[in-house]
Amino acid sequence: MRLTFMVACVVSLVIAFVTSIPAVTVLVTGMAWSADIGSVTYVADSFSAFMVLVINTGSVLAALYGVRYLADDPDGRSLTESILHGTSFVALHAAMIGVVISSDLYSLFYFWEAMSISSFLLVLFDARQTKARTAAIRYILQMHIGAVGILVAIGFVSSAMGGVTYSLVHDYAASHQTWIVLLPLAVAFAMKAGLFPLHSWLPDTHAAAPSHVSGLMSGVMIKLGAYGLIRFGLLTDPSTELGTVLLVIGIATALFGIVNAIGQRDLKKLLAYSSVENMGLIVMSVGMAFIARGIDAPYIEIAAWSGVVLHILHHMLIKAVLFQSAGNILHGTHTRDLNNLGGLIHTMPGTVNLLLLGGLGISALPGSSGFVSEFPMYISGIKTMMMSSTSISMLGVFSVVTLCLAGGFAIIAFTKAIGIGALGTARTKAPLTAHDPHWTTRFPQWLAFGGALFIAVAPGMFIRALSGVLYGLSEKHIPHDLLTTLDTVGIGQAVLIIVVGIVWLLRMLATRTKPVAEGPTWGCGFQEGDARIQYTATTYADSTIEIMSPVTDVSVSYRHIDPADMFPRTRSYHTEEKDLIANKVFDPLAIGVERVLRALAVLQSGNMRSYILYAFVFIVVVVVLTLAEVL
Amino acid sequence: METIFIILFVLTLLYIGMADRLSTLVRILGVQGILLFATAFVALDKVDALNLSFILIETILVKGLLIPAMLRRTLQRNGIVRETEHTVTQFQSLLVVTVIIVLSFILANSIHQPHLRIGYFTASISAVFVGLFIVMTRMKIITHMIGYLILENGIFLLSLAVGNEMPLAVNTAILLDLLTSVLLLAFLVDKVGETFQTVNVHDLNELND
Amino acid sequence: MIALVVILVVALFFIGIVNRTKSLLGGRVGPGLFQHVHDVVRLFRKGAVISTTSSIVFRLAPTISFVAILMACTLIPFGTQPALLPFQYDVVAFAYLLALSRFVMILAALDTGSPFEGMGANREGIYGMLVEPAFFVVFGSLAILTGHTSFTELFSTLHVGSGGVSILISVLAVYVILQIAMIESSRLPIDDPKTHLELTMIHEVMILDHSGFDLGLIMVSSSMKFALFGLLLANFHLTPSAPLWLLLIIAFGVNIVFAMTVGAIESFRARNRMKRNPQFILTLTSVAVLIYFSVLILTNKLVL
Amino acid sequence: MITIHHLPLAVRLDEIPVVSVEEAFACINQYLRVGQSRHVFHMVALPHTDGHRVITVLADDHTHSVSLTSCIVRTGNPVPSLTPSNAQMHIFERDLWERYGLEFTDHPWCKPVRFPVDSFHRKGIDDYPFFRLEGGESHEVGVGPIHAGVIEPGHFRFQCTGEDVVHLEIKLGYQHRDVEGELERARTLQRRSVLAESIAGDTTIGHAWAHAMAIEVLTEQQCDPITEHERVIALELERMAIHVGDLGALSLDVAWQLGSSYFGALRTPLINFFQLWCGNRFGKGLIRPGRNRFPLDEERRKAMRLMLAQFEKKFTLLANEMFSLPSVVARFEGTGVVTHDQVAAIGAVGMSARMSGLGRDIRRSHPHGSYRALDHVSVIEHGGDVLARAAVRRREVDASMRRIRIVLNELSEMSGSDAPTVPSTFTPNTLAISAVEAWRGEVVHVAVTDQDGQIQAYRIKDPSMHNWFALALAVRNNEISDFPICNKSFDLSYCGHDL
Repeated sequence: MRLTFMVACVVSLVIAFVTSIPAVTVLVTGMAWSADIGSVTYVADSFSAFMVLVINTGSVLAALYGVRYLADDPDGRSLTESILHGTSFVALHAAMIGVVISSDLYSLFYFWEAMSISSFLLVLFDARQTKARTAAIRYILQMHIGAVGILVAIGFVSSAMGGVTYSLVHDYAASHQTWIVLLPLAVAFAMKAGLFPLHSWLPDTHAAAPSHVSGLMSGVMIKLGAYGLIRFGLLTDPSTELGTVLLVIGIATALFGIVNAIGQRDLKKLLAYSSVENMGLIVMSVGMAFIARGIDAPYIEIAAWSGVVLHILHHMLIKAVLFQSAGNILHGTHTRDLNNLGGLIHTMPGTVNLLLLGGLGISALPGSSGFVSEFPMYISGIKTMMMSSTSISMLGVFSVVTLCLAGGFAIIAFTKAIGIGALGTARTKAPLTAHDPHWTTRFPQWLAFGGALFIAVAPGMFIRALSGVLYGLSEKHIPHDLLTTLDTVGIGQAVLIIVVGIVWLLRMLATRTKPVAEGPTWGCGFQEGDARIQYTATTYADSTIEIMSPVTDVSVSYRHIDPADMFPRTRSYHTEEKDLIANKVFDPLAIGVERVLRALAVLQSGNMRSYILYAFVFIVVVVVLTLAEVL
Repeated sequence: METIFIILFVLTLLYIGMADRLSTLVRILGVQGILLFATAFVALDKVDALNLSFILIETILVKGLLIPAMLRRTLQRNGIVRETEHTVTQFQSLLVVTVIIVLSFILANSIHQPHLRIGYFTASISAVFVGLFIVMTRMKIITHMIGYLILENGIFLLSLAVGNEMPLAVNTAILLDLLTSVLLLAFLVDKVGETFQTVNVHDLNELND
Repeated sequence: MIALVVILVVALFFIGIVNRTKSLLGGRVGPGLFQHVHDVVRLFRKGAVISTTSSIVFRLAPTISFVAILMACTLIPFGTQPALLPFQYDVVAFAYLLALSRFVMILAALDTGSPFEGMGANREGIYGMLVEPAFFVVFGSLAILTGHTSFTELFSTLHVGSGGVSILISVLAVYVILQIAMIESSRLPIDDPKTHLELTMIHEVMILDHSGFDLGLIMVSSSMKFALFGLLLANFHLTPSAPLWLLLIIAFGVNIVFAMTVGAIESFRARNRMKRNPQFILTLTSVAVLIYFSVLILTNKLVL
Repeated sequence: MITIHHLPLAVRLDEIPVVSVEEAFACINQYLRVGQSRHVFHMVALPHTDGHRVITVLADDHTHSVSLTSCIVRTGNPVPSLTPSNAQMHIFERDLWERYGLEFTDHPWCKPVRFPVDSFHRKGIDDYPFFRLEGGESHEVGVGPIHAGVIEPGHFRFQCTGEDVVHLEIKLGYQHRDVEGELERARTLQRRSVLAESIAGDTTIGHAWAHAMAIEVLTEQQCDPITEHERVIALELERMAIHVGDLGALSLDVAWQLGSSYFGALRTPLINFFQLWCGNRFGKGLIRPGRNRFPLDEERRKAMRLMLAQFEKKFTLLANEMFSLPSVVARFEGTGVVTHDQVAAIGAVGMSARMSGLGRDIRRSHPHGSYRALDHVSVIEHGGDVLARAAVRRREVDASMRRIRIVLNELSEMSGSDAPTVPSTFTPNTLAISAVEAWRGEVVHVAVTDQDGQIQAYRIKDPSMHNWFALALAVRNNEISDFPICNKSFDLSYCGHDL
């Protein structure tokens, strides 16, 4: 197993190396790279080059982690399984690069499908578990619905323009109704990006996939949905209306995602919903950029694009850290259920430290990369608030309120993930026997975290380096005071970290001679303290879920104590978190469709004569309709 | 000056969203009546004595004093203090009221009519919807009444929003308003009083054992 | 720089004045004005008792929280005197530094594995989340009003009664900021620092297991937080034309009035029911939205 | 079953019928089935040749009577439990189970009552079988025995789903001092009286009077009317003092600092009057069997009238403020509701019953001393919530004030006689029952003498015995942060329960 994946890792490294060189060249020189392979042209402009770098970083981090993660895999795998897994990994990496360098809809469709299928195979790794199988099948089904969208777009464009290159798409959009081509494409991209209400595949799939794959999918693959929206949004000369639609969808996704993250007690599902939130923020910012372009507000546009670019980078790195930590925890304790965890910081300090740092980052708190990536979003939001048009100004209010609410909810979600999962005392025996995996599993995590920290203290530097990307997106140069502001933020973050260090040292000095006694946590003097006396993942989320009940779907199975029941017998309390959309919309829909199909099956009598009758009726109907000049 | 009254009026709507004691609701109704008079007084440029006395009677006397007093009497007589039967939590109710105000604002903003005064329009539309919302989500008949009265206030404001040039419309609205108010009053005194008195008798029976 | 000094000085006596006001209204003499300072000094000298359940998070949190508040202090200007570290959109940084302080304290609370601290942590997280929209909408509105986006520039042009600022907006804004200060500092009507009942508190119950130096740091942070909002409120009243000594008097005066208001509120009303708190905090956002609309009207983006 | 009409009563042990266990229990069930006007006063077990003789004392509020029945329960012979049909029996049966090891076959809640280490079964405190919510998704909160405020020790275990309490279980027993045993062993009247006064520190007068009455019937002494009148004043003054103090404590718990300061200050003149009267602020040393040690002379009566006049003015003002302040009322209203049915089922007594419309009041149902002539009207509220409990307190303070004034006027027209001397030996083989409506509810003392005229068993029932369960019910489905005001609104006694 280990060996096969090591080969995959090396191949992935090679791909990364080979593709990164032209990508960096594009970024440095500002000249687009293009190549003809067969009759197909591949183009990488600065934005594609940036995405290539993001894909490469993410894939390499996942590959490095995967090598060690799979080495400790307790289940025996057959050689076929391992080879399939390794090949799929490499295929996914290559397909993702293919997606961003495609310059026509056909190759986009091929790579898009390759990406879906290879990631489907990766998710299937734990196919022995029913849950993983169900999740994987749901995933591939939904992705195919999305791919149909691309096919529809191909149909429209090729029939009208005789070709499907991106420039023809642009011409088509300019001469026809824009939404005809954009809508089916947007369905595909929104599905991949996990945008509300098409996100329902995401949490299950992320939870079911092995951790290096979930990190890769969450950190990189779903970003390609956003890439598609940006790419084709730009191709169709984005209007304020399109921007507003994206903004609203982004807001809905961000808030829905993070509120549901709070409700989860499965650590990986919690992280997955947090990814939904972050995709929402990215799309919201894209919407903001389009709006700014529509009203010709360059400062806002640049700020919004900086937010998008920095957030893609930040989220890729931090999610790798978090998912890999979750992987280590799953490995050590064999459970993802936060209600079974607790006290891990004593048994798995190495993993929990990274979880803590990642939690700080993903909650966008000062001192982390999340703060600098959300900062430009705030700038664009507040600046939009200050625009003269009332309706535009209100959009600014919405985005700012979303950002701060998402930040506040993220604090609850990640204090839950860390505080309940890793701190306190162990709720079951599992965390007590856990121990940190080999240090090499943490190596890619520290690498990713190091990168994130670098962004945190030098955001201005990144923005300068990515000025080509920003220029490609907005066709505008970065205003100087935006850079200064970002530089100041970076310095401020560095100062914050240093001052924390200094105060900590001072504190150590001041308390060096003071006596320190150890004792149990204060339990009001009761002798028998146990793990039951601790908030659980369910009860920690309870208050939030209660006020946010319209957007969550938590079912409680518990028989209430009757008021007349003075001496209740022991009873149990269980909750189940479901996805509101999956449970209340898609599942009933699926059941409905199934019911209709069942009903139609009556027609399928197996009798040859009735089939002939159907055919005859059909022909008659067609003839009548033709005569009536309907068709 | 008008701005202040309008904003104070919208503030009372927010307060309605979060109030859970009936006496508070009644007090807010009184305040709204007085605010309405102030707004009308400022908003209507040319008012003759007849119109002014009309408005005075309608807002201060009926809306500000009479109806709240009647409601308060009903409450006291029946010893109900608290609105307990909500179909939504208070948090959600306040959230909905806020959203109603924001949406009314957007609506008002998207109508381009030279005669329309956006501030009044926002406040009146919000009041209408808040009134409807109260009627929809509360269970007690007396709260329904309060909801209708808030709705009435909204309609009064609506007549101001379009009515600077149309004193006739204002007067008609006021007349209609008066009529409904009187009808409501009659209803309150007769029906509600009756129902609650029987409840009271029932309570007294229970006291004995 | 002056701002930082003012904050530190105000932090010395703020809690003292609140407590003194409460005692006087309750018919008692009460503790001295600087009792709080004595307590902190005493704590700094003491050793600590640390829970065996806890980890490095528990020990590190008070330090990070303190530094976060300290950094927030460097963003606040004093009238026209710029802040120590002013930059565009530092309003965002201000709110997020407070959030950082909250985040680490919540983790420290959960680190002890105590049900009481979990309770406090849970409440703190929700109330902190709900209060943020109000903060941003108010400061966004003020940014629209003045056209500036950093505290330093904002307060160099914005004063109560100065041109264009309606009394109504100032009153509403001051009300919202005052309430935010009360919520962030865990005072009535959200939290009651006095009853010392584990089940009803928020902030106090989160620090139940802290002792010694760390508890001292926490106490310093919480009084600095108060002073921080006190200076924010004072900034509304610092007119640029006045000489420095007058400005100082105004600043301290506003803070003293603020402290006395807090004391009076805590004497004359009861705490909210816990379930009512989210709704109470949401009101602030609603009022902030009204401020925003008024600002739109004032800046003539909207014709009434 | 023997039925007697006046309290306090003394009945010879052999007059109490002894029937079989089944018959006795059927009889009790039959008796209680009549309804809410009947409840259990006490259940006492006396050692018998081959087991225990269990005497049950039942009370009927309508007919002002008390009924007794008894049966022999043999050791090691489990008997059916009465609790499934009458929840109020649970505490008495648990008491018997814990003290003597009597086994009940189907007791649903057979848990220790007052022993930290259960004296008979020798179970440790860690084994207390708390009710649990299984599933690992809810959490527990354990409060006490050391509390944040300066109150007595007791452990409260909440089963919570977030902020909501699903169930509260109260484990007491940290305060057990074996007062009953001490009272049995005491050989002098003085020691007995002092012990009785310290059963519960906040019910000094109530317990002292109940004890004095028990001794008085055992020695067949009659108190003179002045003594009875003075005792009424002392009892009502104690009621006022505690109620005012509790209103202050309630204010403190909802963080209304004005109320807590000024109610606290208002309590002072009341307890200071006790100081003036008997040299102790809680009325210790005032009541002795057969007499009161300190007369309420003309001078003190004058001082009392003056004190009451001043008190009334301030109290009315502050109470009006409290019950009209929206933030306070909003906190009290609908918090910790115990319904009428629940109160009746668990046999709650005193103000914990009266706040939910159950008019259980010894002063009316089984009047003693001067109360017989006073034609008492109980204060009854119907809400069952904290507001109702606060309102009962406020109205009882007013009622007590009126009653004290009436009694004071009557006192000034009476002339005294010499106090009788109480002998230190009692009527042999007798069971004496006395009951007093103390501020919290009925205090019942049962004394049993042996053939030598010495006390062989002394059983005390503080109202807290029943009422703790009402607190547990009040907190169910409430917010956990409302527990402190629920607890304070009942203000139950730990040491009165633990004995």
